[in-house]
Amino acid sequence: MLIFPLKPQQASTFSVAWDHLFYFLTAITVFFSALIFAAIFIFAIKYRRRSKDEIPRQIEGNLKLELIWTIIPALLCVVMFVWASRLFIENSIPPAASTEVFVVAKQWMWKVQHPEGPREINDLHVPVGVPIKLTMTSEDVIHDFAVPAFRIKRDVVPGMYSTEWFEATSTGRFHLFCDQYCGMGHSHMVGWIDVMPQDEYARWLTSQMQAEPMAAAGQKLFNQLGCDSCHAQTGPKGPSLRGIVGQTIRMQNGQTRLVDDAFLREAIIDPQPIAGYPNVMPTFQGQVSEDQILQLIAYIKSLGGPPERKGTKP
Amino acid sequence: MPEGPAPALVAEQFDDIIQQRDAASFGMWIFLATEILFFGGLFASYALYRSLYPAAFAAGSHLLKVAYGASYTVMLICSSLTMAMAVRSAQLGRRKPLIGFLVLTLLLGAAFVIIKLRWEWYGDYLEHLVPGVSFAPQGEALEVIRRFGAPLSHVALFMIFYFVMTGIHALHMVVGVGLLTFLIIMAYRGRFVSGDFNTVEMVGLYWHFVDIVWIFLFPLLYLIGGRY
Amino acid sequence: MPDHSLTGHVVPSRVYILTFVALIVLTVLTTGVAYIDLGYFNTVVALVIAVSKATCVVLFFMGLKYHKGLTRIVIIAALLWLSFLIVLTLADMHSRDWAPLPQPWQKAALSEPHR
Amino acid sequence: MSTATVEVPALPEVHYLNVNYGWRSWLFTTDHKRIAWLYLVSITFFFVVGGVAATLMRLNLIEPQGSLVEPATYNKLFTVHGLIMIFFFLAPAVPTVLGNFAIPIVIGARDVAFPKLNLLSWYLFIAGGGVFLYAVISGGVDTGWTFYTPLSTTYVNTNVLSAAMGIFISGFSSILTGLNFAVTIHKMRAPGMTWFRLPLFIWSMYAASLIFILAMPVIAITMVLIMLERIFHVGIFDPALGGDPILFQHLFWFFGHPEVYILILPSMGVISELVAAFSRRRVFGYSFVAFSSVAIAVISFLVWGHHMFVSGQSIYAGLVFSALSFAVAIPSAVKVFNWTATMYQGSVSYDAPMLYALGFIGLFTIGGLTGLFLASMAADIHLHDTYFVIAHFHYIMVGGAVMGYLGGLHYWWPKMTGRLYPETWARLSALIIFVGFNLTFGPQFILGYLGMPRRYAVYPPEFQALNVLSSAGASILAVGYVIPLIYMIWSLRYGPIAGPNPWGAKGLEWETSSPPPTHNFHETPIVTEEAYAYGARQEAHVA
Repeated sequence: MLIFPLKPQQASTFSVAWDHLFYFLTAITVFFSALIFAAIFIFAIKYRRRSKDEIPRQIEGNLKLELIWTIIPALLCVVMFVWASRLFIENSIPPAASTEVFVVAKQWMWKVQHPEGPREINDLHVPVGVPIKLTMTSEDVIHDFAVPAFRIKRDVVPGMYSTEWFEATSTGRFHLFCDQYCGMGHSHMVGWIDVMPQDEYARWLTSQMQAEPMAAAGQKLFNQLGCDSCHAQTGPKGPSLRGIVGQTIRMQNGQTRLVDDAFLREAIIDPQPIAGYPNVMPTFQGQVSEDQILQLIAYIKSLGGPPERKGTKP
Repeated sequence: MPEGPAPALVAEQFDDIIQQRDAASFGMWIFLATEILFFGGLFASYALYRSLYPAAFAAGSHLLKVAYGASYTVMLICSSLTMAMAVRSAQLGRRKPLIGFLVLTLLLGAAFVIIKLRWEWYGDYLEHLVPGVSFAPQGEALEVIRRFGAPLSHVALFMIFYFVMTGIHALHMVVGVGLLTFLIIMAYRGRFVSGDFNTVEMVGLYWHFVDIVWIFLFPLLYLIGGRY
Repeated sequence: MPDHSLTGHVVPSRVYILTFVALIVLTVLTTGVAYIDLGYFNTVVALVIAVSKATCVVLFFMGLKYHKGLTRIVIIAALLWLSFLIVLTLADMHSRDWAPLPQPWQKAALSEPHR
Repeated sequence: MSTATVEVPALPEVHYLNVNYGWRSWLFTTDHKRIAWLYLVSITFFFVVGGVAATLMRLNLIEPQGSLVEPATYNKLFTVHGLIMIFFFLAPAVPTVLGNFAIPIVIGARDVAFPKLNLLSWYLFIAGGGVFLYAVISGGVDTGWTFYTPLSTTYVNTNVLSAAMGIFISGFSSILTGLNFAVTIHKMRAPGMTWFRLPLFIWSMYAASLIFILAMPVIAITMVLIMLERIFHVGIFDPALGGDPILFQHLFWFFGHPEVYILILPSMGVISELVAAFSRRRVFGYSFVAFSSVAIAVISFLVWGHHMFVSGQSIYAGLVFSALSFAVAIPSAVKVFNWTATMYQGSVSYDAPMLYALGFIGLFTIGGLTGLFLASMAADIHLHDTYFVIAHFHYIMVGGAVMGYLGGLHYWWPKMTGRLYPETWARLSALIIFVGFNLTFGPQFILGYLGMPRRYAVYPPEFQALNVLSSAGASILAVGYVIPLIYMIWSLRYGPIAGPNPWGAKGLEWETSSPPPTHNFHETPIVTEEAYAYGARQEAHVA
C-alpha cells in the first residue's frame, strides 16, 4: 500500500475523457524517454573510448533519418493537437440545459449563489448527474476556480464573466482550490464541492429556503435603486427590460450588441447610450456589489427572453 | 597589427576602420530593432484599446490641439534633414558645416521638448486632463466627451496612452539632445572628419528613428477620430 | 553590401532636400485628410501616409537604400515581430465572443444536453 | 602544490589573468574573458540567494500547515526565487559567462565587437541586481515572478516598484549583451570561419541573442506600465477603469515564453559542443541542429498564448497558440535525436562534462515531452498552475539549462584558469545532482496530476508524503551544487596544469594557450576546416 495516491479522484463526466487523453500523453512520454535513455546507455557503453588516441569513423548525418525523426513526432503532435483541442472545446461549451450557479471570488473566499436563493461561502452543494454551469466573476484580482476531481479549471477575472461547467458522476466531498496566485491568503482560498444525490439535494435546497430566490432579491434591488422609474415599461428615458435578454440592440454610436450577461453587467456599471434614447442613465459602479449585479441580471432574465420567432431551432 | 588609414582611430579588436564602421552601424540598426519592440508594447496596447473603445479614443484626440502635433512634425522633419546633412558633412570631412548642422538639429530638438513640456503638457494640466494627477475635464472638453458619448474612464485611458507614448518619445528626444551636445563638443575639437564619422552616423540613425516614432504618434494621437 | 570606401556612401544633398519636401507635403496631406469624413478610411489613409513617410526617412535619411541584405533583414524582422505581437493580441481580444456559448433563453429551444 | 605529472606543460608566462593586477584591472577591464569572470562571480552570488529561497520553501513544505514561515513570507520567497533565478541567474548564466568567455575565442576574434558596451552590460546587470536586492531587503515583493495584474498594480503593498525597476534595468543589460553577440558573430569571425564552419554553440548563442534583442524590450516597457499604474493609479490594466488585465498577460508572455528559450538555447549549444568533443565525432546532422536553433528562436515568439488557455483567452486564439506550441516541440526533438545519434559508433569518454551532457539529454527529453501535456489545450485545463507545471519547467531549466551551464563550465574551466579540477569529485557531483534532481522534481509531476496548486504555502495533508520526498531530494541536490563550488575554488590554486587542449577537442579555443593571452591568439587564426573535424587529422589529439 502506497502512502500517497497515484491518481486523483475521478468524479465528473469530463474527468473520464480527460484521463484517457492523459494516459495517451503519458504513454508517449514514457516511450520516447525510454527510447532516448536506452540509446544513451547502450551507446555510452558499447562505444566507450578504448584507447586515449582513438579517433572513431566519422559520419556526416543521414537525411532519411532526419526526415523520419521529424515527421513521426510531427504526426504524433497532430494527433495530440486534434484530440486535446476537441476535448477543450467540449469542456468550454456548457450544455444548454445546465443548472446555473453564480460564483463571486474575492480575496480570499468563494461566494456562491444558487438561483433558488441559497448562498454559501467556500462551499458548493450540487446534485449528482446534472450539468452545472458556473458563471463567475471576481471583485478584486484574478482567481481561478479549480476542482481536481472534476479536472476543471478556469480563471475568474475581475470585470468579466467566465464560465465553466461539469456534471458530477459520484457523490462526495471534493477539493475546490484557487489556482491563480491571488496574494497573501492564496493558499487559504480553498473550499469544498459537495456532490449530493438528487433527492437529498432537493431536500437541502428546501431546508435553505429562508433565503429568497436571486430573481426576487434582484427585483427588490431593482425597485430600491429606482431602475423601475425608467425601465418598468418603455418610456422616453429608457426601454422596458421585458424580453430584452437575447435581443440584439443598436447603440448610439452605431454598434450592435447582443444583450447577454456581460452586456447587462456593463450596462449597470458603465452605461452607454442606446439608439433612440437620451444619454441619461447614471453609472451604478460602487453602489452595487458583484453579487447584487448578478441578482439584478437574474431578475432581468426572469422577465423572459426574446419573442418566439427568434428561436430558429424547433 | 593591421594597417589602417588612421590606426589610432581603430579599436584594437577590429582589423581596420571599415570593419569597425560596419560593426558600429550594424549594432545601431539592431539597437533600433530593439527600440521598435520597446515602443511596440505601447503601440499594441494602444491598438487594442482603440479597437475596443473607438468613441472614447476619438473624443480623446479632440482634446489635443492639432496645431501642436503638426508643428512638432514639421520641426522633427526639419531636424532630420539637418541631421542627414550633418552626417554628409562629416563624411566629406567638412568641419564647419558639420558643426553648423549639428547645432541646428540640437536647437530644433530642444525647441520640441521645451514647447511640449512648457506649453502643451502644462496646458493639459491646467485643463485637468492628466489622469493620475488631475483628471476632471471641464467646459469645452467635457462637452466634446459628452458629444461622443464616451465614458470618462475610457477617455482617461486615451490620455494615459497620450502621455506615456509622447512622454517616452520626449525622453528619447532628451537623450538625443544630450548626444548632439556631445557630438558638437567633439566636432569642435576636430573629431569625425577624418573617416571616423561613424559616431555621427549612429547618432543620426537614432535621431531619424525618434523622428519616425513621431511620424506615427502624430496621426494616431492627434488626427484619429476625425476632425470633421 | 556596405560601402568599403573611406568616406562611405555619400548621398547627394538633392536627395535629402527632395525627401524633406516629400515629408512636408505628406504631413500637410495627412492633416488635411483628417478634416474630411471618410469613415473607417480615415484611419487607413492616416496609417498609409505614416508608413510612406517612415519609409522615406528610412530609405533616404537613414540610408537603408544603400545598405543591402543584413540591415534590411534586421528592420524587417523587427517589424514582423511587432506584427506578431499586435495581430495575435488583437485576434484574441476580438474573437472572444465568437464561441457558440448557449444563452439562458435557448434553454427551451435545445432540450437535449450536448455531450 | 602541483601534482607530480611530468609531461604536463607549464602555464604560459603571460596570459590574460596575470597581465596586470589590482581591482582596477578587473572592474574597468574591457577584456571579454575578464568580464566573463565578473559575471561568474555575480551570478554565483545570485544563485546562492535564489537557492536559499528555494531551500526555505522546500523546508516549509515538509508539513502541510507550513513548518517554517508565514504564508506572507512564503509568497515572498517564491517570488524572489523565481525572479532571481530567471533574471539574475539563468538568463545570464550561459550567455554572459560561457558566451562572453568563449564566443570571441571560438570564432577567432580578439574580443567582442563592443568591449566597452560589454562592460556596461555588466554594470547594468549589477545595478539591476542591486535595485532588486533593495526591493527584497526593504520588505520583499510577493506578486510571483509573473507580476499578474491587477494584483501587482493595485492590491499588494510590497515593494513592486523597485522589483520592477530592477527587472527593467537588467533587461537592458541583456539587450546590450545580445546586441554585442549578434554583431560579434556577424562581423568578427576569423578569415575562413564561414557560417557552416561555426561550432553549434555559436549558432545557438546567435539564436538566443535574437531573442534577447526582440523580447527584452517588451518586458521593459511592460514594467514601465506596471510602475506607472502603481504610481499614478491609472487604468491600463485595471478592469475597474476600463483596462484589461489579460492584456498584461499577453505583453508579459510575449516576452515570457521566448525568455524560456533564452534560458535553454545557450545550454543546447553547450551540449552540442560536449557531445561532439567527448564522442570525438562531428555532430550528427550539423545543419539540422543549427537550423533547429533558429527555428526555435522564431517559433518561440508565436506560442505565448499557451500560458493563457484557461485565462479567459478566446478559444480560437488558444487553438492557434496550441498548434504553434506543438510546432516548437519538433525542432527540440530533432536536436535530441541528433545528439544521441552523435554518440553512435563514437569514442565516448566519461569525463565530467560529458556526464552533465548525458544528464541534460535525458532530463531535457522528459521536460520537453511533459511540455506537450501543457501544449495540449484539454490536458492543460487540469494541469495548469499545478505542480506539474513546476516539475515540467524545472526539468527544462534546472535539468536542462543548469546542467548545460555546469557541463560547459567544467569543459571550458581548464581554458579559463589553465588548471584542471579534480575529476573524481566532478563525476561524483554530476551523479549526485542527477539523482537529487530527479528525486526533487519527479514527485512533483505526481503532485500536479493529483491537483496540488502551485504557490501554496499550506496544503491538504494528502499531499504531504510526496512533498517530503521532494524536500529530501532537494537536500541531496543542494549537496550536489555545493561540491563543485568547493573544488572549483580549490582548483584555482591547486588544480593540475591543464595544457592547451586537455580534452583532445577540436575548435579554435583549444589551439591557443590555456589561459589565453589578452587578445586570445598570438596571430589571427585562419580557418580551413569545418567544425568538429575529428577525422581530418589523426594526430590532432595532444595528450
